[in-house]
Amino acid sequence: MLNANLFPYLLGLATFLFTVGAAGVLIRRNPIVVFMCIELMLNAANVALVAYGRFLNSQEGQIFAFMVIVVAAAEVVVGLALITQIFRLGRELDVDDLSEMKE
Amino acid sequence: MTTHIPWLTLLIVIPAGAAILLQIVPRRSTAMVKGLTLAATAAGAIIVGLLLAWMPGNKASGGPLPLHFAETHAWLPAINTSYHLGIDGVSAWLLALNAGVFLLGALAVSRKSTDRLRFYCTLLLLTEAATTGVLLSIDLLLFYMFWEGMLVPLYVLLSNWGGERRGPATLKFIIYTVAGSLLMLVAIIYLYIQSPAGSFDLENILAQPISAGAPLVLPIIHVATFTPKELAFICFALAFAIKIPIVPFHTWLPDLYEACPPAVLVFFAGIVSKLGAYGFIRFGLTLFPNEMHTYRFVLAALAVLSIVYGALMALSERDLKRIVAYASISHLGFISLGIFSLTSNGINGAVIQIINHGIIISALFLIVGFIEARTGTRELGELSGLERRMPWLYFFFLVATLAGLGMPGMNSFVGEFAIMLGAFQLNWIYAVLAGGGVILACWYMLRLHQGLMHDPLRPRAEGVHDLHLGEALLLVPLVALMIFIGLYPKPISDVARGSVSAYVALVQPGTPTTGAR
Amino acid sequence: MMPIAASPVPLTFPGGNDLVGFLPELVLGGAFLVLMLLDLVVPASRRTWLAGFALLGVAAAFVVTIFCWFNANPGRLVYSGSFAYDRYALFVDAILLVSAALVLMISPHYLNRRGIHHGEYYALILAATIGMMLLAGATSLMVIFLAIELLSLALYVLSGFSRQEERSQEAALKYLLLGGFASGFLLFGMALVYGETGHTQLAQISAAIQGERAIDPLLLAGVILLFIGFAFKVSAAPFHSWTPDVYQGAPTSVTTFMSVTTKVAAFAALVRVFTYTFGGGSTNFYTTWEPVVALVAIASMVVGNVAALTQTSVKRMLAYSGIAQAGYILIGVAVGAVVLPSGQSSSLGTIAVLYYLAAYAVSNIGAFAVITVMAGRGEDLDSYDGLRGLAYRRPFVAASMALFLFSLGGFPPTAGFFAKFLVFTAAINANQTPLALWGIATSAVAAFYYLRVGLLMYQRPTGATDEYRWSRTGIPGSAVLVATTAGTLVLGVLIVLVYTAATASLKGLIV
Amino acid sequence: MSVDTASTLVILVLLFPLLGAALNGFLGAMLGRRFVNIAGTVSIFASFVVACFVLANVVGAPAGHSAITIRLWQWIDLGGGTNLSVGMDFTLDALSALMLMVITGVGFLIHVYSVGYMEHDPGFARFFSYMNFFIFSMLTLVLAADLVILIIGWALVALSSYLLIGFWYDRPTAVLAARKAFITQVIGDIGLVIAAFLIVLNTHTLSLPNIFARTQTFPAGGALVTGVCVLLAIGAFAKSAQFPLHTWLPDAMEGPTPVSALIHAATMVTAGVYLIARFHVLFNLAPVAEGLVACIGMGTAVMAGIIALSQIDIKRVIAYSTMSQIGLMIYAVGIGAYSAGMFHFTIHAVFKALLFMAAGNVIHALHDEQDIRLMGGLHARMRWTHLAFGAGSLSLAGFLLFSGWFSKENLLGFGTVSGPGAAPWILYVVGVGVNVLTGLYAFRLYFTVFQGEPQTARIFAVKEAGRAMLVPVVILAALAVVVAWPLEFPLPNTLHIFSDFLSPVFAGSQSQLFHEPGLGVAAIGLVVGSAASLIGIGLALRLWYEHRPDAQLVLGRLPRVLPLLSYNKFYFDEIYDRTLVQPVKAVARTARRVVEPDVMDGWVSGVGDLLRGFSLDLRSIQTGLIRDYASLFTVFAVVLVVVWVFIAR
Repeated sequence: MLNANLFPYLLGLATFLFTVGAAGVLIRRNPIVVFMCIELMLNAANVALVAYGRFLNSQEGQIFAFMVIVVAAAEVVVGLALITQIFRLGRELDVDDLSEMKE
Repeated sequence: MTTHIPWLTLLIVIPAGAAILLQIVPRRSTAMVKGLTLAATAAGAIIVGLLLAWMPGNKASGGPLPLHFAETHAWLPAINTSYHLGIDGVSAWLLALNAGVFLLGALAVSRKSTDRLRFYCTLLLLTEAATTGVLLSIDLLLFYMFWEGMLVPLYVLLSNWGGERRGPATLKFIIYTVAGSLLMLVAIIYLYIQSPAGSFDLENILAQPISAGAPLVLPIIHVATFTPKELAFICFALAFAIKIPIVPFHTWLPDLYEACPPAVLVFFAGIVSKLGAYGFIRFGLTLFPNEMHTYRFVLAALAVLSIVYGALMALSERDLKRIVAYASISHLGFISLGIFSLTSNGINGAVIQIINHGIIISALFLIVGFIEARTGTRELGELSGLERRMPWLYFFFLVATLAGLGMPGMNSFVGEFAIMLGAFQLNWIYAVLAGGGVILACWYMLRLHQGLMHDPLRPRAEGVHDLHLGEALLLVPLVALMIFIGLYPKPISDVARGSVSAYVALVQPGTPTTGAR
Repeated sequence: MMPIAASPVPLTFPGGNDLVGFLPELVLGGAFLVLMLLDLVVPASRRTWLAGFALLGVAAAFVVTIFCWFNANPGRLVYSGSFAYDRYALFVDAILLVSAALVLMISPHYLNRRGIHHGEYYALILAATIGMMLLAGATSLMVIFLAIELLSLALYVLSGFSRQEERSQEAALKYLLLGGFASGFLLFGMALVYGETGHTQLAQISAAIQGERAIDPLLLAGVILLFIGFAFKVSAAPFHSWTPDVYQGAPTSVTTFMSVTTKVAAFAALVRVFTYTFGGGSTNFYTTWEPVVALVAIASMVVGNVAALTQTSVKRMLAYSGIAQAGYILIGVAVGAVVLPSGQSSSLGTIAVLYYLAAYAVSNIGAFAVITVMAGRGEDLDSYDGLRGLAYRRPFVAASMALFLFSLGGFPPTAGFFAKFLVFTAAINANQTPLALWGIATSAVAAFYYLRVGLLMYQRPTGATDEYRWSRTGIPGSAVLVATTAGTLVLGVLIVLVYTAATASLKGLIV
Repeated sequence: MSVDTASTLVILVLLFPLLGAALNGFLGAMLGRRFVNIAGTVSIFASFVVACFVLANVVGAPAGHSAITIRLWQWIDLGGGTNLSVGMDFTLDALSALMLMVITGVGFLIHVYSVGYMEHDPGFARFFSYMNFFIFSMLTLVLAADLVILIIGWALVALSSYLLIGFWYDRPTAVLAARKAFITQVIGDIGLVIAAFLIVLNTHTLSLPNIFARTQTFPAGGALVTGVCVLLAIGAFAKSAQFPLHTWLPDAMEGPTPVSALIHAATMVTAGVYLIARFHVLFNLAPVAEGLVACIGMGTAVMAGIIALSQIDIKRVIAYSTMSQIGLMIYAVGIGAYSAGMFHFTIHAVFKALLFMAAGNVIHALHDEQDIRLMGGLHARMRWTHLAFGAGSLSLAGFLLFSGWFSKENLLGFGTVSGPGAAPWILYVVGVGVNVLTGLYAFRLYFTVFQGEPQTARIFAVKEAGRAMLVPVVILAALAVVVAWPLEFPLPNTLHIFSDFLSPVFAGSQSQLFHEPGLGVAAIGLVVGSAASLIGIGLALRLWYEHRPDAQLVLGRLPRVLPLLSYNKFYFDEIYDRTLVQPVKAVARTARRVVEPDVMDGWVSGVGDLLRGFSLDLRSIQTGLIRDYASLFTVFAVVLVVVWVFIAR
């Protein structure tokens, strides 16, 4: 049995992961890494969901988390496909390079 | 026989229907296009004529403002807005002017072949439908629909035909107008929310007065400002003032009139600018009597400013069209002054003057158009001595000029005399300043007329020929009206007087209503 | 001003009836699967058939929707309260299906000209539509998340559908990365809301909120994050940055589709979640988040309209205009359902939202359809110069385009006018006159850039060789233009039709 | 006389000239010179005949019923009371009958004269159309029984005067003169209009009989009535070329000579006298206004007389003499001697028309030469014209037993006693001085033009004018000698047919300034006045006929400034140009160059630029970089959350 007063730390962890993910998106330039950071954000949310579910004694959190995992997987599929396609077009993998359209 | 047929709806439907019908007329057969357009406008004119004839016999609806031939159908019951049409002594004459100028516009176009004639006629008819709707609507929302919807065909019209600077001028006009009318929209919604009747219908709103509400207090400095109702009034006033236009909201007008082809100006200058004045009478006086009364001196001062400022600009401009445009601003100042005097004299005069100005300005723009078409220039400095070459044009132009400068015996004298009398009742200083405007008017009109017609003939005007019969026929009715109204203005005032006194009674309780006489 | 809860409905779960709950989605789903298979057998030269079939599917779904409309009164929750079977959802479904149908009609010609006519296009369109319809009906945070992701994934691919074109790819990746980033916030918000209320179903969340008086900071944070997620989807400022680039880069037909349908679906959910769930709770909770919505609304109206002033690409201009429109609709969301000082409650705001969505769908699809249909063989019809002189070569197309612009600008007698009018009325009605005034001011600005485009169309063509070569309209194209034109006018004059439908749809709205 | 006869007469008298104007205007060019000549003259003659009927009717009417007012139609009706209500009303009484006679009578002769004068001018049809139209307008003015209608007539005569001054429209000077005249008239009109406002707001009517019947609303001598009278006087001054609105008249000489004779001598310019006489009831209530009018009249008389002394354009000299004579009339009506003023108006119409037409003969004979320094010695070559001109000059100078003598001495006679204090006496002395001046300038003109040596060779080729131009001149010459004899003698209790004829009009009320002089005083005044005229003529004889050095010396001793002022017309044109015209033009220019673009349009474009700048800023934020977008997103997300969770809550 987990200790109830552990909960704040779990939530803190989730927030920390989320922040790290967001920071990564803002900093990193390689689309694949950016992608991983997004996954990190989603999973931070998962942590929160699961933790809440655990402490509220409701399954919904965990079900939700599973769904998120599935969705994340799907997103990765699409994402990687796109990235390879762009790579095929002969652009190097740098999100800052994708700024033909602006203003 | 007048009751069963929805005459007012017909007035809107006929031009709109004709516009749709035009689309199935083959583009090439210009004769049919012209014919259909003329028929539609003429039909409208005839109906208006009948209505004017029937009005004295027709029994007016009860309520604060007596309406004739009223029609009411549910439109969007959920928010209490209805398709409610009706006319009174004032709008009846504006309708007449409206039908007249559009008929004239149709004639004017069918004289010379405009390019893309069918498109042009379609837009002309749509504009007529919209302006007619503005004059007929009693329901505020319906009124706004037409008021703003009018801009759609006008925009296309103005952006398609005219001088090379028409694009920016059109945009300026539309943006200016839209800014004003959107404010009016907010005010309309406010009235709808505030009115105990919870309705957009003017009659219902007037039935139960709207409380002015407590003055709004500025947050930090705690200064009491306007009441919400006053703010609503200001919104309305802005919308109308921009449309008229009253100085300093006028700058769209000269640019637009300069870029606008004369055939369009005939009905644009003829009716559109009058709608602002009409709005002040129909909605300003009825919805905001107290506010109008409170701010009458300010408004009248602005009107006088337009009179004098427009005159000065007309005096210093060199481009014929711009001169006429500023002259028009000055004249519209007179109309506004009459309304803001809040006296029976002033408002009656304003109504008469609205019609006169429609006639005069159309004639002047036609004449300027003829001259430009012949000499290929609009520079006052490049022309002179045309009287020798075109005596008939000279005659028509002379009459129009005299009418334009308020010559006693001509139509505009009637209106300006009554208006100045009203202004004098408000405060003598306004009448005196307006008198100064008259002197300036006579100065710039003579400068225009003599500059073109007199002095030795310039080589540029050597080859010009006098008016064709068709061109003359456009001017004859206008000139005839200028003289006739000057000699016998009674018919106009007889129809308008009753309604006007009703309005005055709203604005200045205690004044004897003279409608009964 | 006291937010009102929608009339609670007795929840019964006789499992069989649940399928009826999303019959339209099922029909469309079936069509989607068959389409995937058909794509394998239909020869490349006959891909237009796929469009036809997809259209059939949509039509069928539409018929089913109509049928459900009469059946779904009063509405009820299905699938253990995670999905709503009510007229509100069906109303939105109808808008979505019509939009999808219109887009499907104009797509084949365009795709052919652009040489990107692949079968999966139609499948993806249907998939996205399904996701949107689900979003419209979703009453559980999970379903909302799933629906959003479903439609987003489809749209990511569609945006990058022109594989050889860098712009398209760039748009897709931008959309994907930023979309994922946003859904991160959305999800975290959901997690917090779930955590603080203990439920993922809106009805129970609403009930939980109603209980408590003081506002839980984490819950509030969650709600705001949730709203931010939605704001991204409806491309409301300041979360709009992706919109212009994606709209510009994506193939025009796709832009047409997503510019309208995403907004419609997202707003449908936004209303359900905020106006009726969070708004359905305690007064002070509504009054706490309402300013956020109002703020974002004002930001969108200002940013969208002002930024559009100086654009030179039609697609970007329309993108910014879309941002502005989102702002106007958000006004409606902010004042969605209120209790007046007089005591009686008014859901004028929500009606305004629904009306606005319908009007926006018609006009915006129309405007984009013109660009899609007119697009030549070479590059997209994107720059303003491409429109110069259109009125002389294609008078009717130009006229309809002008009409759409007028509608987007909010001029009567078009749909756009009444949309704005209702929104402003709702705002003033809810004693939020400043919101209306912001709307007014920005609308005046908007008139400028819409009409400027109009002026270009009415400029005399120079006859120069570099003049843009518009393609022929084609029958489906003209049909779409006629339909949208008619719709714009009808919604502008005979408002009573849509207005009553919208009102009716709110009667049985449940969360 | 019955209403029906009255209306018939009014309609007819107005209709004929209008018909003539329309015919000549629209068809004249087509139908040719002969037709135009006939139509132009006959129409006026016809209305002259009608005028005679009117006169007969008025004279024949039983005492007390000589005045009648008829309404042709209701012009406008805004409800009565302070709200405008005006009828197309006309009145027939002794005054209007007199005016009718003079206008149509003299008018007819001048039309006949014009047939000859314009025989070589291509614009003859236009000319006769305008002339007939003028007669119509003038008749409207004098018949009007409603202030608004009177204003209409008032403005219509201004219009026809404008048209005729600018008749030769390709002469820039003529065009400018026309504009100047018209604008001055409009200034006067504004005066009338505002007077009308004051009247209608106080008496609740604009119909003249009713106004005069309701004078109780005007407290006698009060500010209100004084204001009304001053405003009316402004109108009168503009029309009658009195100081300070006099500068247009000399320029008006740009028009053809018959025009000067008819409009700017005989009829229109004297309308001011008529107006004040017509409104005598009000003026009698406002002594202050009356005094003002009298002073300005006399002042103008002197000023114009001085200017006339040094002008070199034959027509301008006569024009200034007109101004001076009208000054005397205005003075007369100012001091309440209405019938005396009207009498001088009548006689003046005759001899001034005569002078102008005779001068016209000269100008015509010299092919449009108007500079008197280039004339001289014409008496031998233009005998008839010379005799006529002489008769006219004698009449003008008020030589014993010439018509002018009767009217002018009669007029000055009242000056001997009218009014309280010393002011009247000063005015009287000045009036006598005007007599001297009149003699001087009248005969300076006569001697320089007709006597002495021809100044150019052209003179020797001169021929007498043709019959059409001569007959009217001779007729008028005869009249100028004898017309006054049977009408009035400038001594009380003698012959007073004229004033008796007008007495019903003026009997109603009397000015406080007015006193009937006793026989003795009148006699002395008569002697003094006649002597003054003789002195003037004598001086002129010595100066410009005998060219005596002593007289030259007399003039030489005068301060140098006097001839300078006289020659430059007291610099009024320059002053007005500097103080009125140029400033207005400058303001207008500033409005166009500065106010319109920078102020009126400035704020509009200002808003536009502001938005444009903002828009560009927003675009610059849109960098196209995913990471920037994400950062924006994050920043705002954090701000929202933080603000709401930690502050707003």
